[in-house]
Amino acid sequence: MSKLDLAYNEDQQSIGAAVRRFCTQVNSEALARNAHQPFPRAAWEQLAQLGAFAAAAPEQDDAGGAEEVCAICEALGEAAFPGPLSATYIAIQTLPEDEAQQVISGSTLVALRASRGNLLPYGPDADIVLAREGNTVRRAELAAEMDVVETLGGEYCGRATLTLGEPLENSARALALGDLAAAAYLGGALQTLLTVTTEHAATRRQFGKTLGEFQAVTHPLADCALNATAALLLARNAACSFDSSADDNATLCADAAAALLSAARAAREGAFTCHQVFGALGVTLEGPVFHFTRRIQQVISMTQDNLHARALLAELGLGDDGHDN
Amino acid sequence: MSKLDLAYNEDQQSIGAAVRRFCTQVNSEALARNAHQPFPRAAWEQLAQLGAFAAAAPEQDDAGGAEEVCAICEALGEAAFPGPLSATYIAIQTLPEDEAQQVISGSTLVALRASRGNLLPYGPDADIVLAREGNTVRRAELAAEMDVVETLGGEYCGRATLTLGEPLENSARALALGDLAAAAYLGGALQTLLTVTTEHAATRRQFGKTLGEFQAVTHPLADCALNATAALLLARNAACSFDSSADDNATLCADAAAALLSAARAAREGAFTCHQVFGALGVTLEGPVFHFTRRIQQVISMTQDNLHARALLAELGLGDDGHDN
Amino acid sequence: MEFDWSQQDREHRQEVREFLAAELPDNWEEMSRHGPGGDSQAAFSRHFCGRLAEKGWLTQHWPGEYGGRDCEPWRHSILGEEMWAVGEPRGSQYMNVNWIGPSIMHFGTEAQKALHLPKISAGDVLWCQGFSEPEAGSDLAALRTRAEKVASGSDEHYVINGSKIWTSYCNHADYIFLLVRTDPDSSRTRGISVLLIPMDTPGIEVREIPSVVGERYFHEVFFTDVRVPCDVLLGEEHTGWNVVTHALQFERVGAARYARAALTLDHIARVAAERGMLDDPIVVDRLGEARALCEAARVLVYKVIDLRAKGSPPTADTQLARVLSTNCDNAIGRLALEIFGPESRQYASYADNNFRLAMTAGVAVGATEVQLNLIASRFLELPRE
Amino acid sequence: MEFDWSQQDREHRQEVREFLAAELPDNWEEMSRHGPGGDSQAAFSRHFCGRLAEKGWLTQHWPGEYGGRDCEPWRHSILGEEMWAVGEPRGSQYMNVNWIGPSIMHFGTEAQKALHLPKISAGDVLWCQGFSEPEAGSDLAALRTRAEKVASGSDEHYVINGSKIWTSYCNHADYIFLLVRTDPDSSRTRGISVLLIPMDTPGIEVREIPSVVGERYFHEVFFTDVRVPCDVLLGEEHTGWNVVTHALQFERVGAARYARAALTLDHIARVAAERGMLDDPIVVDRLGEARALCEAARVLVYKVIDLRAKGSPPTADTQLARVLSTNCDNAIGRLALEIFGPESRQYASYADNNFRLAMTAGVAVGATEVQLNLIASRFLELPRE
Repeated sequence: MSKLDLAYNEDQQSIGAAVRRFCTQVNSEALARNAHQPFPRAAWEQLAQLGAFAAAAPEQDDAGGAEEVCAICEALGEAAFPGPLSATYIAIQTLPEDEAQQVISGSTLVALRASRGNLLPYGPDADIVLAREGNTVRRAELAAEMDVVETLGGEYCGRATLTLGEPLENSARALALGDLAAAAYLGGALQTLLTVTTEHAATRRQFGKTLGEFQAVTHPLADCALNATAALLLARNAACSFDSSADDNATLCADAAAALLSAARAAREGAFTCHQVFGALGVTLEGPVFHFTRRIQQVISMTQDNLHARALLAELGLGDDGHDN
Repeated sequence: MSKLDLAYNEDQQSIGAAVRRFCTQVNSEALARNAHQPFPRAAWEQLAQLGAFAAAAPEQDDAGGAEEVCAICEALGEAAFPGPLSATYIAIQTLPEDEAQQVISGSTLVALRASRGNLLPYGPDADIVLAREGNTVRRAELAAEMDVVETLGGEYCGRATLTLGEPLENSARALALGDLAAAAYLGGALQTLLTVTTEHAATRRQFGKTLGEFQAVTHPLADCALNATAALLLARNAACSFDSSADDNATLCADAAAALLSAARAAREGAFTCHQVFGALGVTLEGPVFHFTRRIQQVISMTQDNLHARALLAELGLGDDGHDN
Repeated sequence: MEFDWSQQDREHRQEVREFLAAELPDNWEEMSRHGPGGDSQAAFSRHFCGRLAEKGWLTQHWPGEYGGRDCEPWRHSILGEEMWAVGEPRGSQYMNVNWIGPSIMHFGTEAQKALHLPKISAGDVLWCQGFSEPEAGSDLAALRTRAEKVASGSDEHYVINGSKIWTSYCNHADYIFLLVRTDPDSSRTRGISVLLIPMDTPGIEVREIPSVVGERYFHEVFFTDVRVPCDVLLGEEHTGWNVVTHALQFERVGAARYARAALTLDHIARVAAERGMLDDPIVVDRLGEARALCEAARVLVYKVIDLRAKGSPPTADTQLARVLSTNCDNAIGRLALEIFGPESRQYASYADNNFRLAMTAGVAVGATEVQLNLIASRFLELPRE
Repeated sequence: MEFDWSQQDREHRQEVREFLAAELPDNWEEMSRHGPGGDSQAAFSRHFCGRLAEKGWLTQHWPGEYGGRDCEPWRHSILGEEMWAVGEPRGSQYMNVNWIGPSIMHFGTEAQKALHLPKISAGDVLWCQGFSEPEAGSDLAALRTRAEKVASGSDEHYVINGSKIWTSYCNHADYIFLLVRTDPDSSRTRGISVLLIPMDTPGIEVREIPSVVGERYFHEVFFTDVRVPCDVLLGEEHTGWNVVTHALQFERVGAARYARAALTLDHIARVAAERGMLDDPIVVDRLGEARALCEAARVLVYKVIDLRAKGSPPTADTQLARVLSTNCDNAIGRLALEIFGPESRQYASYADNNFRLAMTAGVAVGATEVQLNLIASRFLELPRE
């Protein structure tokens, strides 16, 4: 009998619930709203103590694996909790065990440079810098001092010229984990955004009706719902691939790529839809959605490259998969 | 006092009206529906006798110029009249006078290969074959016999390997004329499609209302209307540029490119919208819109390349404009 | 969370593929270019489904008492994916096994079950569905075709008058699953019934509507004083809306369109690779996006099958899956044009599929809008308009 | 058909550019990063508009009798394009010259004209518009702010209570163009009036709403027993809907947003070129598409100005232009993210504009939906919902 069941099991539900409680306790909403402030290391270490990063420890019997990572990131996304999540999971999978342990404990913070550009989200606070190049991850040293950069929307980044080291072990598999974590995070964030927006649409009246009675509002929201649902399922699907395969096979990379591409598209279009519904209220700093859409923009912006599409074609045996890039 | 007025003058209105009468007389609807049949040369020659092609004769005092071409193509598009319109105008601008006269008279039919691929719309009936390469036009000889190809949707084409000659004079300017002619044609076709669809939406009832009371129908139609209007204005704007400049300057090429890109996008999205509204009726052979959308697809498919975008950047002095391609 | 096919299911997929390789004739691509309703494919389907029945696969997901093998829905979905991927050699009989048979099992009398289910299980009967009407497209509940109960002596008959449109497969069909209004004073969803009627009943006339979607795809069916015995009624009289709602829950994800779409996309990608186009990042991007969309549709459909396998009542996930499958068709239909430019009109014509997808994307739309309304009201719980 | 600027108009554009080069301070980019409502820009606008007035350009399209030069609309549109392209150094005074002044000319009493028009012409008065309310966003006609006529002795006053929201520029404004309900028993578009009120009237309180759109962009304005003489009424009492409809016809194309969008796009294209990205066909495609969209917006706005120059009554073209301008903003807002990836968040931040465009695209939307409804009913003549 086949098991094609993407519901979380009890353990996964339980860590998800723990993360949700944690987010409430540390007031993740305030953290997300203050994204221009220095990084909240205390909260990050608390999150680590919950086991949020240990889930990804390779070759550890009690690690929950990618499925647990997926449940954790979905919950963090729902709360727009800030921090270099994908970078952290990638580091845990690629760094030597002693360093990985520091990352797992939350005491070492990792910044990852995407495959394009030179920006490092949370870079000024980072202890370790990694860089993605095609489908490899490399350790990076600062060739010059890091500039603190205030990015659009107010989240802060570093910018630095990097000297790259050798590719790290297990890179492709680690990147797949990072991608599915980002996909789950985006899916979670979009779910909250959608819930908030749907409530607004159901109650706000204009032209003698609630907004939720206008097809110009409901159809985009319905699209958002189905895209968010599919993105989350694809993230879970990629997590199953990760946990059931020992190596960085083409299917794993393609599954992670499908999840991330779907989540990024869903979140991009969904954020736009929700801003449409909220109008001016959406761009007020104290309003109900801006701290979510800003987080979404940051995560999406790190995914803008050709690599995911290439991974999907590589599974068909077509093109190259970016290894040689 | 500036003249920024894109209304047709009396002469232009008058040739447009003549073309519309002609299209009714020759039953252009039937011609468009039978696009898989051999080319209707008799109707083509009649169109030539109306002066539809003479408008583009270079250095001729009584030629109406690009503005008249624009009015003619808009009217032909409204009727989905088939035939290699852009190819014809391009040939008239680039071929030596004696050959151009044959084209103007309608007795010589021209097929143009687009910048990509190897298909020649109306190729099997053509007397002269030209090929677009970047921003140049070249005369082409068949390197092997032409295959007759039934393309998707039923319009027929030729396919042949071509041997290309030297670039022809006045290429860039001729291509700008061809592009604005295609833009006007697409704009005209879209106008008719929109009119037919709007009438349907205003009368067809579902779920106790007319379709035209659902925002899911009206908003896409309104988008279609504004895109079609803008595309037609841009085609006219490009025509003004053509008529007021003697050479193939960057502004002319950019104006023609803006018109074609806008018209292609408007027509692609608009055709989709209209099919949405018509449902199954839209894909019946005897139905009200399929012969239009098929023509639109053919014209659009010839424009799918990077050249127009490059022309727009070239006007800013950025990138190359495709001349060296 | 587990997401993998069992060893037996993998083996079944492999068996099905080998079976297809052996059974499909050499000219299958040509034979199937007009889709499941085409003449040659309809004829072939009687032979092919008979062979599937011999293998025990045609209705393997049905209960044993009705000629099935009590397999779980996953097993049947494998068959569906493989069938759609090659262009559905079951012809219109995919409807029989997906929802017509199950509806008869659920609502039928013993006599109806005895009459219809063995034929369906044997793979030698063609059905069509008579739902849409000229004045009721996606708005099914507006239907007007009338079945009047008329007494003649001690006997009662239905006399049917009206017409159906956009009916697929009916030129070859033996039976029609027909939606009629039995209560003339009713409106909308009340007073509707389902009748199971032989297509050779006098007074039924079929007229093809030529279309770009393939030969024999659309028809009008006219009913003029068609007289049928009352025992063709499926379920309770006037409650046909329940029957059809039940049936459509199955129909809506029964056809593995995403499998077909994904295969078409793979074909396009292969052509692009052959032509050296994968150096162009635009082409790579567009193909990757479309493939992610196919995966999204697949995983949503799987969720629905999972719910069904677990015996869950229907949820709005069915609508999500349906809309995303349509989006997928649309995207792939546009893709060929975008990446091949002029050439798309010839060489992307893999079994004529792209163009049909591109030009007919809108067909499903009435439907798509209805689905979006349902998602808004059921899934998001927004007020109904 | 003629489509070219006259020699004089070209010269005027050149003069304006030279003027801007001379007048804008070195730190103008910094000064203007919060948009026309920012503190420094508001202060600068009083100086700058004074200089424009000295040149005779500020209200050159107004009739001579009101301090203008009877120039045609084209001349004024050149000024608008050049101003928007650099970030609108007129600050909020662009509203004064585009529609507040013209509304006073059209509907005002002689006393009102004498009071307001010279100040506007001189470039030394700031206005804001009090339209939206918490319960009436795009649905202006739902407004509730109440102005009650109260007699005190032989005198009559209005007493205003209520609040406005999303009001731009009002922290620096001298006057507010205020929409109120004067007939308490009226609903929708009837019983509304326009009052022209000094912002320093007791009982008016302004509170800023912090936003990402720039400093001092959004405010709430509260009116508590605000007492004003009846001569602040513009036009007939209870017919304010006519006044505002007239005013918005001007407002809707008055701001040359497409000029700003096009300049932002040019900047993005230049950055892309500097970074060698124009070898990437995706980047080229996206830039080309966006540029075509700007051209489309421009030509639609020109059509509206052409109609105005010819004295045509307002047509639905105004709505077409407005929606396309918004689409243009949206497209460019998304573009930077798409082509620069992570870097977009910093180096595409040309005067903070992209991000604002990207994140605030939705702001105009209530408006966009209203515009699309108007296009459907007026331009396509579809039935109203």
